[in-house]
Amino acid sequence: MAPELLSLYGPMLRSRLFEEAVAKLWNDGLISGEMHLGTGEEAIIAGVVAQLGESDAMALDHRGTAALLMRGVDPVSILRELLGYPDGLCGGMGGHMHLFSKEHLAASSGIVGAEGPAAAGFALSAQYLNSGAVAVAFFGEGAMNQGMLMESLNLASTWNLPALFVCKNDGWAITSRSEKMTGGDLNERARGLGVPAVEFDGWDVLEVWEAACAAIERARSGQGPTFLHARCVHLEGHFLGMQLLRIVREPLREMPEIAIPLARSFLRPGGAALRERMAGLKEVLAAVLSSLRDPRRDSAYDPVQRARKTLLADAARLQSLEDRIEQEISRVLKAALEEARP
Amino acid sequence: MAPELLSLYGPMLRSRLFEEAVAKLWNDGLISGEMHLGTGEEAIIAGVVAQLGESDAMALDHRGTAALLMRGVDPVSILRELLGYPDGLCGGMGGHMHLFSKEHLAASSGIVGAEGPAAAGFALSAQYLNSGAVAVAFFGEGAMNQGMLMESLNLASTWNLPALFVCKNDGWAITSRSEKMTGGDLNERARGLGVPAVEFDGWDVLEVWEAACAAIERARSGQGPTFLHARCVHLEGHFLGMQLLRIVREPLREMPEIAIPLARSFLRPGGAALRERMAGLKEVLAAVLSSLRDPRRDSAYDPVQRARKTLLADAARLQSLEDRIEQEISRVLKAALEEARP
Amino acid sequence: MRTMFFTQAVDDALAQAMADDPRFILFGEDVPLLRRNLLVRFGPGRVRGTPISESAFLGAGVAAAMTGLRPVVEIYMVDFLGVCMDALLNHAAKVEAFSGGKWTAPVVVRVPCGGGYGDGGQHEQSLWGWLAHIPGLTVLVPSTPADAGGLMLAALRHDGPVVFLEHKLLSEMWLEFMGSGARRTVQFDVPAEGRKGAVPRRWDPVPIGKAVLRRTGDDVTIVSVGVGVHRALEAAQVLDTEGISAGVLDLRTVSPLDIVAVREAVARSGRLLVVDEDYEGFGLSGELSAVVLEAGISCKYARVCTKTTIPYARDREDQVLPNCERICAGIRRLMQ
Amino acid sequence: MRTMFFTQAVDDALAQAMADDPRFILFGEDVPLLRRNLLVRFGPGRVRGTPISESAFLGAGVAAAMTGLRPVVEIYMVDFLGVCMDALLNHAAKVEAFSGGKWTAPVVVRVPCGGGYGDGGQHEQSLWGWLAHIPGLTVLVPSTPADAGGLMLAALRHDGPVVFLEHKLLSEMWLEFMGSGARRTVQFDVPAEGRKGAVPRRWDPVPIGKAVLRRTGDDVTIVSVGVGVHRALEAAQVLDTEGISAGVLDLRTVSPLDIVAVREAVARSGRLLVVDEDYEGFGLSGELSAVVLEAGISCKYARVCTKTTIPYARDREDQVLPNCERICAGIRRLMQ
Ligand SMILES: Cc1ncc(C[n+]2csc(CCOP(=O)(O)OP(=O)(O)O)c2C)c(N)n1
Ligand SMILES: Cc1ncc(C[n+]2csc(CCOP(=O)(O)OP(=O)(O)O)c2C)c(N)n1
Ligand SMILES: [Mg+2]
Ligand SMILES: [Mg+2]
Repeated sequence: MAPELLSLYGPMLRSRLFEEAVAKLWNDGLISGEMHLGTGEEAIIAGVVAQLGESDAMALDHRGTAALLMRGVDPVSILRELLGYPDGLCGGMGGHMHLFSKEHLAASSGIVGAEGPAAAGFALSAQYLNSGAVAVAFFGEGAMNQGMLMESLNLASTWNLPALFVCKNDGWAITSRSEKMTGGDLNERARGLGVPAVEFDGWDVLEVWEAACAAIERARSGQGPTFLHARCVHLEGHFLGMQLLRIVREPLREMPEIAIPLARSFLRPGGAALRERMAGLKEVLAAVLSSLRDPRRDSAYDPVQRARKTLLADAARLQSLEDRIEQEISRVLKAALEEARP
Repeated sequence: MAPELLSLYGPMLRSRLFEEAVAKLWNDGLISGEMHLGTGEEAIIAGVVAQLGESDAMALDHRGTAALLMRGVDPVSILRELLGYPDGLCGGMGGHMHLFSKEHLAASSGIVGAEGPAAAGFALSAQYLNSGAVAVAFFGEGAMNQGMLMESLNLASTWNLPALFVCKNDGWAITSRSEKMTGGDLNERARGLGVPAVEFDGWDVLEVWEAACAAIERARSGQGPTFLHARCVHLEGHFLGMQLLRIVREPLREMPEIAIPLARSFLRPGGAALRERMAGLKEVLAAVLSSLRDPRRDSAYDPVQRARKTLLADAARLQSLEDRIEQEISRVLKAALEEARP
Repeated sequence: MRTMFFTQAVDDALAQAMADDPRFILFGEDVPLLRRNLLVRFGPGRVRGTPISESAFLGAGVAAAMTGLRPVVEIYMVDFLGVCMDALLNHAAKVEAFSGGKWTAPVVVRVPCGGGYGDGGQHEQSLWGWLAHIPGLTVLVPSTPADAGGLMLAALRHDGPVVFLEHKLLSEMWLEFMGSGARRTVQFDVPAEGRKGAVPRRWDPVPIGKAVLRRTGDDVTIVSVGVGVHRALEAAQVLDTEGISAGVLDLRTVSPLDIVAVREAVARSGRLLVVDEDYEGFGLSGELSAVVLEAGISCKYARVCTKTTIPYARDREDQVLPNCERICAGIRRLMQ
Repeated sequence: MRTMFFTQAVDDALAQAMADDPRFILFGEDVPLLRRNLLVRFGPGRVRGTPISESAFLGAGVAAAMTGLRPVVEIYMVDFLGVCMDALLNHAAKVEAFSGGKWTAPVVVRVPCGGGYGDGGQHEQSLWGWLAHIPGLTVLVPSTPADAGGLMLAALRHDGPVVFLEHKLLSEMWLEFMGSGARRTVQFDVPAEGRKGAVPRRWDPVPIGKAVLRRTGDDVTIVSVGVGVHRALEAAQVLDTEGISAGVLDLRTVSPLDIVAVREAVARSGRLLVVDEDYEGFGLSGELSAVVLEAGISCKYARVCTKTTIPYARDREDQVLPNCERICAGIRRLMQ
């Protein structure tokens, strides 16, 4: 039976606020390197992770923060890891894309598709040690074109492993529209690898919960892996500072920097005929335009806003939860920043 | 329109006799390393290769000899390559699994699945250079679990490449039954990668020809790749000297060598409970038994025998063709061996 | 003389070659957007996006190179070659040998490498020595915009597979993309001469396999590539004030090595210090010592390399990657 | 004392460990048939076949090792690691560092390597130096049955990823499988002491990172691994008749190197000859020279390695792989 919406809303909001704090620290230059937020996919993570227990394992991609938080990893230690402190989750050795918590059986990888083999291995341990546990892989739809992920679906199927392959389909792989780069249908692909597929809206946390519940039940009872295909929208685009989103958000500032060399190159002698050049230009513009048209700011696709709308029916309870979470996150932020770097 | 059966029988018989000569040389110790024959898959190769022209390219696996022969590569130079002579096809540098002929745009690889990327690249050249040419990949059903091959189907689909992916499904990958190692259905898998799939009997050369004709037509006219899925039986098993086949053929000589250590290990203290041990034993026996039951000696699955049966209707014509081919192969053998190693 | 940024120079040389010869095509993940200036000039037929399928499209690049095209294949980071090494190890590098010298695969693999901007150990490796271990691969690591453009042109004309490594710390483009993300709040230790510099009006190839002496010096020869060259120059200047005269040899090509230049310089100075951002063991630093010893040259030797997985924390990263202090300390020890 | 063949010894040590500890499991392509003697003793749960999906099952082995199992993953040949290097390069080798030392991946990758039986250049590589370049990987290359079993046991007990390389020319099993195919008509130059030898009644681990001096000698130190050790011993005997006294150091472990043993031996003899079946450049032979030079030991140095893609033709293969004559010639030059 599905839990109360509020109990799933809490972790989502908590993750959202946490990641917004991360974004701020990143923008302030306190966090280095790339930063891929999971804002927009919280419902997918929450709907699955809420059902995981002690011996269940997770293989995470470059957006692993939400899953770690929801699984119970100490938020201060995550933040201090991102800040590069020696007492961070990984002693400052891992960082954003390489977050590991042995205690929670959670491992990240910045290599697209590597979640597949990892989840298969975790599931093998569960199967062999007969723990009734499951392993979950979280990855994007772009990763479904990476051979090792496809291989892993097949391996999980032939070994009948207790694994969930959760595809968070936001339609984008950095600047590429995944539909242009993907032949056939991903559900059919999963089935062609021997893994049953279920597709659903990833912005509706209860829908996610239901789908995950059935898949976890299947896995725990020895019936093998499931491919969970969830649509979602990444509110912050691929990563922070992403040029395509900057153009959309600050066209006047960003456009000239791009447009001038583009125009110059377009006009440069030597090269293709005009038709070809126009086709190239169209491709660039299409990417910018589809970023513009992207439903990123439509709150219907924001899992946190969406759940909140329903929960407004009991505004008082909602308020008290939100207050509590906000306070927690600001405490976390303070704790992470306050103690001087050891 | 399909050609006369006799014109396809010729190349098949020629290849068969050539490979039988190779087997003899290998058994005599004149050819080193592993030796994977293509005996039993001649109809698949013939039905496709008969329709290839000058700018068409082939990506071959560890059984590339038949395709090279049928494509017109000098048989003496192939034999001298296998013998390791400096004037062999590749100067003695490549050998059985690494046969290359630039002139015929034919490249082999001993890496399972590597035919996929190779065919995609050849097809890209064809597409870009606008030659109307096609690229063909030949590989086994076991290779369909290798990530790079699956990736290549998807790439060919998204780039709409003029490629044929020809899967020669003999049901075996060395000592493993591929059905046990493969989840789902390969045709569905190909479709899930955006490539239409056609399945047919690979021992019937006319059936192969028809399927290939449609696929080649599709490719040449810019309609993209096709997955051709052909069932076949490898008459000599995985490679020459293969233990499973030796057991089947000479059980009295081979069984003791295997059975004694097996029994000893089965009885050894320490290890699994009897039930588990029995399950292990069953698995070993199943492999041996399914080798025994393998339809290898049923001539219905032998494409050469099969075509011959039909052709017997005009025995005189058949005889003269066979005589001619036999003479050619014995000339080839003589020429390859006669001139002293330079 | 024009001046250009590092990646701008590479793209400019590439554009020159593409304008001259229609066989050059370009593909990789996000290439249409990342190389949009080439896309709008040469069209979508020649500048293509790919799925996240490195094994398929790198392998396809090798095969396309065997059949008349001259592909430039982009891989996002050298670290990701792990998923598709087969295409380099067993195919690109071996076609020529396997075919008895009759067939080659003139593919250029263009790939960012290197650290110093806090992206963590799976995203900042160098791996040039690792690649150079494989016979049949040419491995280029330019350290200035002029060399970057010139070596790209040489790579494009080379009749075999070339891995062209672009250090992210030198690349205005990659550093913005993966490091700063347009933030003004972060700073990296970017070598100015590496980032931007004078380039010729029209590109000529910089010869493959030729090192260049960036600084003469009698007491010790520092040999390096990429960002390491600039760290070495910085160290040489510091040491100058201590009366130590250090020469800096920029290999530019890791494979094939300019053995003659290395031996000559070391024979003269009698001291060799290798600065290598790639991993220390079984790589470039060892190879250089072998090359010197094989010639019967006796010298004092030390190396400043990356010994472990690269830490994420910026301060520790700066200690693990070769830096000016470690180089100076190494040389002072050699001088004792 | 029992005597055993090389692979028999490895399997025997493995069986001992499996009987003692249920966490050891075994998988790879065709493993049920190839390790049938283990299958019928330990059952199909612990001895599993896999699809031809090296990336998936090697990666799975790494992850399973992180969650309580001790997997032994078999890859058919070291050459095929090209398709799945990511699992070693970016995962197995880095888990410990990334987790701040809190998590390790004790997986053993068991993989045949090496040439000398005419299987061609994509099937006879050694690549131990290539693997050793990656910090975090342990690389073992035994040269005798006793070491093979003992090192396998050490690998199984090691708390991190280990690549265990089994030279096909020493392996009775692989040589039959890939080389002779049960033919009596072919012969290979198989070192007798490597193929079969005395082994202990019960296996004890042979320590990782400890070389062993196979032969003492004053004039020159030959350092090698695997089949190279036997070639070196053969050469040492030949040289003996010429009055040259050559010692032979068998590294057994390529990474971590037994630096102390190497330095000690070379400091004494003043001459180092490396015999390495792996590729010459940017590998073991270079690393050994660096290790010696770093210690300030001056020596004469030469190497006999594989310089190019390995030819298929048996006679040319025997020239390209290190052989007795090349070693002798190298040493004679060093003695001048
Ligand atoms: C093997 C590999 N190739 C390329 C990359 C670079 N890269 C990082 S994220 C990404 C896009 C992933 O898209 P998707 O799987 O849809 O996940 P999303 O970012 O949309 O959540 C790419 C190409 C990588 N990290 N690893
Ligand atoms: C990447 C890789 N993994 C494993 C092997 C070893 N190997 C050679 S042939 C083969 C079986 C191939 O089976 P299939 O694709 O069905 O082709 P078949 O031999 O049946 O024609 C295997 C596993 C290899 N050559 N390359
Ligand atoms: Mg996506
Ligand atoms: Mg098969």
